[in-house]
Amino acid sequence: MDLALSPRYAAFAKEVRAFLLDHRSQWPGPGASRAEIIAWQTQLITAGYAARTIPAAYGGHGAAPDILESRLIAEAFIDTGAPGPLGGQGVSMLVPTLLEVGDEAQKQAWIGPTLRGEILWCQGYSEPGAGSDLASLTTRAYEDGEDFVINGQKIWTSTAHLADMIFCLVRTEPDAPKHDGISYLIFSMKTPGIEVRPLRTMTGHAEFNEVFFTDVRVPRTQVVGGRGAGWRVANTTLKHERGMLGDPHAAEARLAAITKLMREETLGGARLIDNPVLRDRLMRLQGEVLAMKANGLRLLTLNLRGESPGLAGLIVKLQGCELNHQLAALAIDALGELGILYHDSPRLRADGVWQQRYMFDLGLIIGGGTAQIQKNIIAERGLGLPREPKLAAS
Amino acid sequence: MDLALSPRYAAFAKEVRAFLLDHRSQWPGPGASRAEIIAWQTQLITAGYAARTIPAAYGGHGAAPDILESRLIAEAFIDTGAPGPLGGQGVSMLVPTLLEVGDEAQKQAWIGPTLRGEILWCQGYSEPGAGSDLASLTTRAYEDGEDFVINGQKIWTSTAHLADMIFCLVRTEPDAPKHDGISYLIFSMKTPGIEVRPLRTMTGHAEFNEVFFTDVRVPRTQVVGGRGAGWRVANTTLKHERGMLGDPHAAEARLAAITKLMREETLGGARLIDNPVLRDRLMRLQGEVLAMKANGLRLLTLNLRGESPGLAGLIVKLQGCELNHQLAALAIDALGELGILYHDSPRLRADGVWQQRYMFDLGLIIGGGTAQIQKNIIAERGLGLPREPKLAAS
Amino acid sequence: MDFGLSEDQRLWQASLSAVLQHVAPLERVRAFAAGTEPVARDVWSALAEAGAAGLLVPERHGGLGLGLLDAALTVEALGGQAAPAPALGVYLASLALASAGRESQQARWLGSLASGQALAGVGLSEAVLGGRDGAGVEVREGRLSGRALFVIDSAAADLLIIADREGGLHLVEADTQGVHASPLTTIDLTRRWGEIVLEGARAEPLGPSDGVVLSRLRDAAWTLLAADMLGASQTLLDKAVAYAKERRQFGRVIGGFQAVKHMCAEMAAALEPCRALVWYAAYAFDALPDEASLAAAHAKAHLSEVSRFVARTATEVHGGIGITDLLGLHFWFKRVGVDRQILGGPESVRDLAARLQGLDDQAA
Amino acid sequence: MDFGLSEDQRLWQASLSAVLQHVAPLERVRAFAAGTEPVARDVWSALAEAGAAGLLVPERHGGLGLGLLDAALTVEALGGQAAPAPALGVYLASLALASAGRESQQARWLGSLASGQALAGVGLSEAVLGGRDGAGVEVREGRLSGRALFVIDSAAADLLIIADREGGLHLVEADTQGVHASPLTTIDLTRRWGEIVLEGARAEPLGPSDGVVLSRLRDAAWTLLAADMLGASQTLLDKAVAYAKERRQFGRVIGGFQAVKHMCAEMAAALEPCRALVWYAAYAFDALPDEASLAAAHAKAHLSEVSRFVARTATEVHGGIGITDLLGLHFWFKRVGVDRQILGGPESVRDLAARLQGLDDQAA
Repeated sequence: MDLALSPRYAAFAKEVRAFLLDHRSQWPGPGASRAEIIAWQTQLITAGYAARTIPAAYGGHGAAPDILESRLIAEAFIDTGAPGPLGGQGVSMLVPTLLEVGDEAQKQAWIGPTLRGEILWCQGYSEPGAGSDLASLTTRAYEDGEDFVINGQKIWTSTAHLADMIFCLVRTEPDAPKHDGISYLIFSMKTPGIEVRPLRTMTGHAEFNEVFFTDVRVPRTQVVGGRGAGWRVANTTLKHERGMLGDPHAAEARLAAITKLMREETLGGARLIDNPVLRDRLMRLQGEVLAMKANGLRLLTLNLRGESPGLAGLIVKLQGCELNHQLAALAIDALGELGILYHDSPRLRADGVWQQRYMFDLGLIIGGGTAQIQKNIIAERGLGLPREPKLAAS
Repeated sequence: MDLALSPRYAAFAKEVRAFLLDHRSQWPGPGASRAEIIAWQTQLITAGYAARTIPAAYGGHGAAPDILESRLIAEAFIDTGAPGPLGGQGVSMLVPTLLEVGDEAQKQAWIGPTLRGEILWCQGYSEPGAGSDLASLTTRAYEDGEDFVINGQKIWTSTAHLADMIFCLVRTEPDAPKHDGISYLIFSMKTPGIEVRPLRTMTGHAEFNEVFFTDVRVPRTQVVGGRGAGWRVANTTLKHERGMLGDPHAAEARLAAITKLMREETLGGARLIDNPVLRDRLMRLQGEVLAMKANGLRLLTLNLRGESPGLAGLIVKLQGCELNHQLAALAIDALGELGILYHDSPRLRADGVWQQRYMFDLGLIIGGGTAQIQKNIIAERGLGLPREPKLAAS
Repeated sequence: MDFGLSEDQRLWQASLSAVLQHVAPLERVRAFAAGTEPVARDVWSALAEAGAAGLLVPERHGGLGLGLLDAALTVEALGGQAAPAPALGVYLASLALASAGRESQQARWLGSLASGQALAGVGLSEAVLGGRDGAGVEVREGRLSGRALFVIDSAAADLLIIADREGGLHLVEADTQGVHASPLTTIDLTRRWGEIVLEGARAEPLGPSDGVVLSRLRDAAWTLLAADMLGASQTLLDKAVAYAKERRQFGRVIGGFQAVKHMCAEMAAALEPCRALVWYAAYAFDALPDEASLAAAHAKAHLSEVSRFVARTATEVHGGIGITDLLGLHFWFKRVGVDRQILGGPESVRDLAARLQGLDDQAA
Repeated sequence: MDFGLSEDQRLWQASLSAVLQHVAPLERVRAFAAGTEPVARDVWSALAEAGAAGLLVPERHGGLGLGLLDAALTVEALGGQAAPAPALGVYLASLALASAGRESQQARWLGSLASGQALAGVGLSEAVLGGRDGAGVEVREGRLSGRALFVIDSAAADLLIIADREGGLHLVEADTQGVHASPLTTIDLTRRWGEIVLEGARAEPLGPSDGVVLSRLRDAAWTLLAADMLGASQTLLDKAVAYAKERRQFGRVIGGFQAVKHMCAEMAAALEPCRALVWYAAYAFDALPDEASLAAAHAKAHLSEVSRFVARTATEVHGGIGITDLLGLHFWFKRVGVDRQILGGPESVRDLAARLQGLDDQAA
């Protein structure tokens, strides 16, 4: 066990930091134009700090995969405060999927522009009647000449109002068993017949959308991974999504922010941190953050060694989301009456971010596999307990 | 809403207290003989403070049922410290069962001596393979002439080593559906072929026993409620048992004892009560105790009014047992290192009662319907959610 | 000995429920939350007509002269409907005036509070919890100066009951010179909270300045906030159970999954004793003076904990739809979120509960 | 950058596990718990032969000169087996002697600790937590007087490491005049704790009396207690999962009921990050001096909370049989119960963690 970096990696980490700091003038700020964002992303790809391991032929940097390099790059962005490489569902979910199961024409057409930020994507998976039970989706696509014609509704499509394109699960074989009748389609959000309605949540913001399809025509060539293979294709990408939630860096940053808040705010003349009951909760959460951070280091090492992460990986989403939620809860409780202010209220602290997170995090606990589904996964895959039993026909 | 007593009941309460205090010289102490205990119990029955509503013909006092009178009697025993009327599974479970489904000869033979304490009973329900799923019990009784011949094993028979008699569930119809093949038998613990083995638990004490039956012969007339009707008969009594656990008086007494402990004990010169984190836990539990106490008053009133207790009754076992366990946990934590001492250790506080309760209460959470079974009951009977589904044959 | 609601109280609950379903359905709640009305006059008028406004006003002043339990049942119903109604301010002001007001003060205000025409704001926060952001009110020569935060129902108030830093209470007319009110917007848009700036505003003292009236108002406020949480939590549980019976996934209603069943059972098990606790606190306020403050504190703190658990769990039972605006579940979620913090989160209130019993370190 | 066990460490775990299964099966644990042996000589000899006794003793004194992580892995295995072994005392004494002992002290003791011949008791309780029942040790003219409670592994100790009230450490030979040892019996009968009465007993100071050695020993003890809880909790979880796969009720294995599945999943989710936390604390002890105390405190406090949850839940999964002596599950239940309280329950340790970061009120 050794948390120190070897000289080669230490030099690499230094090099990334230096590059980012040297190019500070090109960092796109909050109001940056799309052109500026694309320019910065293109720079990052060239330097190898974005799309690092994606083949150059498809617009990536083409380096060999190296998990530790990737981690050092990510840390350099966090430490320097440089705007990170473009994320989003196109980069994180569609690109890996195309690399794995797309045909050559699809790879050529979509990966490069997606990586550079020229095309923004949204994901059309969930439906009002198909959440945890995604395979029961009912958005239909019937064949008509060279096209599929799509009718139905998607929900939780977070960037639908901004996206150029969508990757979408539709039922093309209504008579097949439910997992076999699904296809994975990609098409433009400008196709006639698509309506996007913002879906407002309890935070007061529309973080998601509903997307309605009425006779939307999509060429049959736009299927990825083969007709009827959509369930398998989607599971390739869902795997990627589950790894994204529960980053211990975020929890560490929250903990630091709450500690600062509790040192600075007072009630009745006493600092909040001097309230022993609140301080004990802070310490308890610090212990959990430290545990998740150490677990993250362990996972990184398992990855580096090519060993299976096992339970240490399966529990990250459940524990990480809950921890973030508990951190927000402590911040609200420490703020006391101020912890309920919201919107543009006078005396609002930290722009209401804790109130917003407390609510939004509940969505994260539910989304991407509810806590109950996560527990099923841990029990079945991690502990080998029986799968949910088949029910008798009733 | 009025917690005051009407003049009639206030007078009654006073009368009970006066009787108990006037007879202080006859209270059986810790080392009392069985004869003294029976004498006191007989006095109580005569006065109407034990077996109050059981017909005089069967050895009871024969008063009309009055829930508030019963409550006032119970409180008078607690307040005066007088030794309570005999409890145990004979009085609390067998007697109500016989009254409901026993035949006249059985009532005449068993109720009176049981009430007076002349016969002690134990309960033979659970088996190693039949706990939550009690109906799957396998202790067999086959017919042989005028007798049943019993073979099998019971567990959790708490007073088996002291009991004169047992009421016991056995399978008399092995081919009937599992709920229909059971009979409720009563017989002497001195019958040849019965072996009682103490069952030691984590507390270090043998609070329970295992009982083994080898060719135990019991006359067929000893069936209560009809052959094959044992499941229905047993459910009559289980109903009584579930009401017994989770008494808020016990929780109140525990809370007071912990508060006293925390005021008296010190660590590093400071009183434990001055530790704000422990004090906050104490206050939190005080709130829960108060809620359960108020819920108890509500239940009493619902009973008095003849209304259905509904959820307020269904949740008592789950919440009450958990609350008691949490109270013990706080006591242990407040004691710190002293909270792990046990057995006859020097420096042991309160005879180790908190350590013992912390462990024993876990048994109560599990026993008499595990917490999981309780939640099923609350969800199904209280909230109308679906019953556990039938499984497909696998 | 009877610890349950009277026939009158049950009838009152039923008629209140009918009124609320008619006058404050979810669409009305939504409209109020989305708009800028300082008060939902229509809702309060309907409630006042039914008798809700004058519950705590003595009969000789045109009210019903009932007890805090009746007010708690009413607030419970309001919480259950997430109704926009300025009941807390009216009830607390009625109590303050009835118990500590001079005859002239009572004559001036109680009748119009009972009829629903007058509304009241009540500011106790700094006196109960301590001040922040320089807030707190001082008395100089009978005039008030300073700042009161989180004043209950201040948005459309005609009179204000304000506690000073020493615990004395004051009656201030809202349109008096030197009184400036501005809104504090919270997550819960079904009710309005405000900040009152006082600049030498004319005020009348309300009762002696020994803190007794303040304690009574605090106890009543804690109990009523607990009642609001009780009603809102019961609705959250009811909605979760109803949804679990209806929503299908994997070929069955989700209420058939043991995990969902147990989430519902845990909510019910935690919430059901809360009903009796709120009753007890309200009853104690009027009938058991020695226990009243402690019971109120525990009702407030315990309901805060249970409601947070219920709000979160009910949302989880709903899955994704629970966090959207579509079903409006969040109105109740936020309602209990605000009730929890106003006049002290559970940690603060439990600390006060310990002090009430002499269990704090100072009492060593 | 590598945060995982080395090949050597994995081999060590495997051989340790083999030794323990052979020398300390459940029957041996039962026999030790039921009897009055001060120490299970057979168990410790076998472990010493495998190299466990000298893990922290420098090579020049006949040990292996390894780090706290190796000791933590060993203690984890002992906890996993509920093994009766006086490892904590030996490891803490080895650390104290190796880091702060004079050459002569090292020469006298380290070799026999490493060979398993000598055993050590360590008393830090009053210096870390404060005293009670008049306990606490004073130094006068180089001699110790007073009383140390909850001395680790004192029952068969040859040497004692005792902290005085000021935080200085002392080496006392157990058979010196003025040293009286008596047992303190805890719920956990697989290990022995004691009370040492000192009446002007001759002692040698161990390192400077500035509290630095005490802090190091405390950090090591917290980490090793956390490792013991990790091992014991993992066994509790494993046993619960195995039982859930085997026990049938209502015609199916109980592990098929979602409630039971989720109880197991919750245990695993809580426990799995604890493994990395214990590794981190042990690694930090040797490699990250700035983080060591905080990591040790959190390992101790967090494992205490998680272990209580796991112990309770694993017992519940077992149903009634879990509370009996039949399966012996209670040995692990009690083991974590004791580890939790020794040298500070989680509340105390978190309070110290806050102080370590200057977050206490004194630092305002």
